[in-house]
Amino acid sequence: MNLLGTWIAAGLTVAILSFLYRDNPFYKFAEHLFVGVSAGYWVIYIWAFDVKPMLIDEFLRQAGVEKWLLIIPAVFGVMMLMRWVPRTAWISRWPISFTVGIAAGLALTAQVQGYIIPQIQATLLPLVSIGKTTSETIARSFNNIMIFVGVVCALLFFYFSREHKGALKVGSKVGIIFLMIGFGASFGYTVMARISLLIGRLTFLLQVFGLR
Amino acid sequence: MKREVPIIITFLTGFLCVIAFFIPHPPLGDLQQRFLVWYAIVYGFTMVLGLDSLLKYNVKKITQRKEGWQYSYVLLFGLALVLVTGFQSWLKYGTPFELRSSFMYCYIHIIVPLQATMFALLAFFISSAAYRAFRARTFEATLLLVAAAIVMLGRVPIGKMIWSEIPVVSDWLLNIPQLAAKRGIQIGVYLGGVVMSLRIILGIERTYLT
Amino acid sequence: MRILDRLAHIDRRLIFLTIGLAVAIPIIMKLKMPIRISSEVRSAYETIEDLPEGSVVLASIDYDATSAPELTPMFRSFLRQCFRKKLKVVYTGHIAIGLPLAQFDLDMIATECGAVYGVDYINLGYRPGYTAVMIGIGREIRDFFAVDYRGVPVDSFPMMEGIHNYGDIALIVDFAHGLAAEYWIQYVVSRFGVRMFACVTGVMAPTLYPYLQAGQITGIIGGLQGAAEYEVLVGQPESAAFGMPAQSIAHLFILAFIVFGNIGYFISRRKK
Amino acid sequence: MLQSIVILGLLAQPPANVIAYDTPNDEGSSITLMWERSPADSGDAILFRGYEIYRSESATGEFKSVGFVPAGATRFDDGNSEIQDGKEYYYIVRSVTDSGFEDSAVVGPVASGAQWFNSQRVNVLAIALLVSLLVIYYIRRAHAGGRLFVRKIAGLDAIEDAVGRSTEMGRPILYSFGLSYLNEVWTLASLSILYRVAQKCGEYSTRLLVPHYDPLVMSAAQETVKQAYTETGRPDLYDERDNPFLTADQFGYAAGVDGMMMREKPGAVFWQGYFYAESLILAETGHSVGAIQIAGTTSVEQIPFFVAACDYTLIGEEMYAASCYLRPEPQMLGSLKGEDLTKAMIIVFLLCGAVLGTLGILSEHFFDYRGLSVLFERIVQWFNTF
Repeated sequence: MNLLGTWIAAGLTVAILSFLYRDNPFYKFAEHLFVGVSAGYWVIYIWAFDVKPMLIDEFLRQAGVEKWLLIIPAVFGVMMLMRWVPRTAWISRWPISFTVGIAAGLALTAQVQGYIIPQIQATLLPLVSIGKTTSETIARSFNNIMIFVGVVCALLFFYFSREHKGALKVGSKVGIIFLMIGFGASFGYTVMARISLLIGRLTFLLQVFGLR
Repeated sequence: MKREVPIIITFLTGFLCVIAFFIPHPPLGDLQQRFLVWYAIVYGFTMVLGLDSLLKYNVKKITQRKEGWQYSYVLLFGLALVLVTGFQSWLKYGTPFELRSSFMYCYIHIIVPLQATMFALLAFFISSAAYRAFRARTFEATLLLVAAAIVMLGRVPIGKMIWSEIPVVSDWLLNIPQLAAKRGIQIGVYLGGVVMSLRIILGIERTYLT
Repeated sequence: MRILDRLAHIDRRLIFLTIGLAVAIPIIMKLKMPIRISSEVRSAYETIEDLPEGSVVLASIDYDATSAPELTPMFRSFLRQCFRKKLKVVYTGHIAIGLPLAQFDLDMIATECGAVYGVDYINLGYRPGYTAVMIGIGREIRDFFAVDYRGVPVDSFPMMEGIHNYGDIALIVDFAHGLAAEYWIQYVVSRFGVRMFACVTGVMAPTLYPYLQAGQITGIIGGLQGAAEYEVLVGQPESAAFGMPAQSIAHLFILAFIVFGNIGYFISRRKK
Repeated sequence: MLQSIVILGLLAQPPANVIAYDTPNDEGSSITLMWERSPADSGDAILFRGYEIYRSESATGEFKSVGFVPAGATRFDDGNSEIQDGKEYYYIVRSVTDSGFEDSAVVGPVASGAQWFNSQRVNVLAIALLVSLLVIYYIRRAHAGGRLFVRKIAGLDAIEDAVGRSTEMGRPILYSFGLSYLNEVWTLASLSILYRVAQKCGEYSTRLLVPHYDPLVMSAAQETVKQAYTETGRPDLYDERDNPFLTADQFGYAAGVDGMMMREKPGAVFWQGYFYAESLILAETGHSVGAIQIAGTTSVEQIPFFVAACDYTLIGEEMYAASCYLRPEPQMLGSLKGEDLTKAMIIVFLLCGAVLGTLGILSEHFFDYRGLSVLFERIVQWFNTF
């Protein structure tokens, strides 16, 4: 049974890889199978991890007010599915606005507390930093200056309320330099990630064919 | 009813989450927790919504015999296969996630290789894209190229074999200028996020209601 | 000149073939290369080393098969380090389709290290809701996870006694291929003051450096190289460390292609 | 016998200076205890196990264990629903070794309570309020018709050129939102840019293809294109088949758009929205069919591919600014202005911080004066989140 599974997996792997030659029925088959299978997974997941433990089991377990309050999310959930019928689709706006409201409320404070404040704090750096040796002092100060200049100039690049002339122009030009280095680093890392995925797949295939 | 109620719901829930953050006094914490649990339940339902457009689209494709309609059968077959094995495993083991179950069998032998290989294709595309598109056309593009090359060498063992300082330079690039750039971009992006949340809570932003 | 011209117009299928071989041959030949440890990975490793025995670590599985080659070795090394140090692991996640994948590793490494389910580790499974779940379990885990992934009440397991919220969790380790790591930092680390480090794909790693410098996380394990370094630190080099030679060779070829492309570009520009 | 008791006593010396207080910034039902380590506690759990905490409702009454912390700890939060706010409690902290224990003096009485404001989050409130007020102010001003300036963005002129060139070559234009959904900011920005592109296409009578990933975005885009054509007096140009839904699958969508590009050979391609790993497949194909490509996205991870393969790339917020420039809608414009001003304040603040910090270090190093450093440290501390 496991051997069969391994060959199914290997077959599907090859079917997808065949896209490299050109688009073909094998690839199309695998692609559509993937979309169908992953959609099916959602249904099982929502049942096993959402509806059953959080609604049905809780409803059976709880008593009194707690029990009946669970009706509210259940009704919201059903309202969500009303979207499937065009005439009742508007009812789904209620639960959607509930989820959107919660997400927005949580995000508002989280982004300030979790990003903006700590990142401003981390950029509040003295431009000189005295180390044990002169070369350490120079290196540390240089790094502090680079972080400070980089952040400020990148922010200047995204400043739109004024024509970029004079000092603003110079600042935003420096900003672009930092941005490009940043994007380059991301690109390098992304290349690495993509190759790693191929390594993973090829290792699997080579193992199936007994070459590793 | 169709427009006002949703805007009121959004305002109340969003505002509650904001003030419960600042005011620890009861009953705000309890109320927020209850809302979060409900959110988790309702959120689950939103994720099956996509199923509807998927099914509609493919059934239409089959009935109208559009180009490639045969593949829509493959898609529906995949969907049915997972549903059947899922519930069969659930009946047999009490959970679909028993590692021996037919559901997990489908998972490990169908979904994992398909997903993984889809992404492995990118390794090839990135190579050919790098070859064809990454040209030192301008000063900026050149900077990007050089930084990318240093990181690509610095993050693999062979970089150190070529020149022992390459990893040092690549670490510095990542830790100093790269960091500064990302911070500069992200402060702006997250300010945008904060403002979007505010607009939603205040009901200025209503596109999600269409 | 004709050779250079030809280098500037390589067919893409030839590139595909070259990259395929550049990856496959080192794997078949089982090449080995020394791994250099970077400071981000070392500090992540030491975060766990510094925890007292019996501390609870929350592992969040926020990846799926699309990035398994990078993240699976990290997750395995993490489990080995935790179980050997007698730490307790709570397993949950937000990418539903990835959780069963890592569950195979969880059960495998637990058996290898003699860890017992319900005593040394627990698999809570998944709940939809993402950030709402992250914030909600900061108050009480049971409000969301009254039962484990099989539907068994969590209170029936000895290890969950006394674990209620982030106050009882010494460290969060996130295994992420997307925005999850940033969500954990923004919604949980800052709000509840928990320590955390992130194991992420190469694509996501650069984004996390600002958090590291700001002290919001204690380390980054990024991409296959990070995974290999972590494997070496934990003392059990496996798939990541063995993949690095293939990675190296492939990078060299890609760089060569970029150089060829640019040579061709400059020649054609000069002709104009 | 006597000797061993003395030794045990030494080993288990009690913790000193135990204090108990209402846990701050919480919703009540919690009391915090702090103490200094027992002299026997070297942080090593082998000899010295840790501290057991006992609570009682009276100083002399029955104490019951409420928790245990390992060696090295100096703090315990007794957060428990048993604790009633306003009621007085007494505590004992007990040192526990393998062979014995020793109790601290009884501390108390202490009562818990709930707070009305989390004073640790003052900084979050301040910054959230600042941003909110600025944005609301500018949105109102934009609504009232106040003129708000947005600078010119490189690449926007290229829209006209690109459409013009495509027309000359007799090729269509392709516009993609990537994997965007309707409730996202970039989708709104992209709709504004699409409006402008569609207007230009209307003027030049060029075909505009917009393949879709999300059905909701599709209906919004169809409306936008229709409206733009109507406004340029060419409603006849609109064809719903040029605005098709492809599939809601990432690679399926990429393959679909790829196929469309290979068949139709567009003269210009616009990538405006949110993109994931498929970005490079799309941009490379666009490049290979020889189209002018103009990209705009906030997905930082994907920008490098667009920068490399496209002729113009609107980076991050530049895309929002571009949409405001092309179609100044009050909400977007007001938000952009508010964010801009916040950024300006952050820049000024960072500058002042850097100057103060630098002067602090220098004055400390050369004149042994610590005043400035202390002030700088205080400012940095204000940003602590926990």
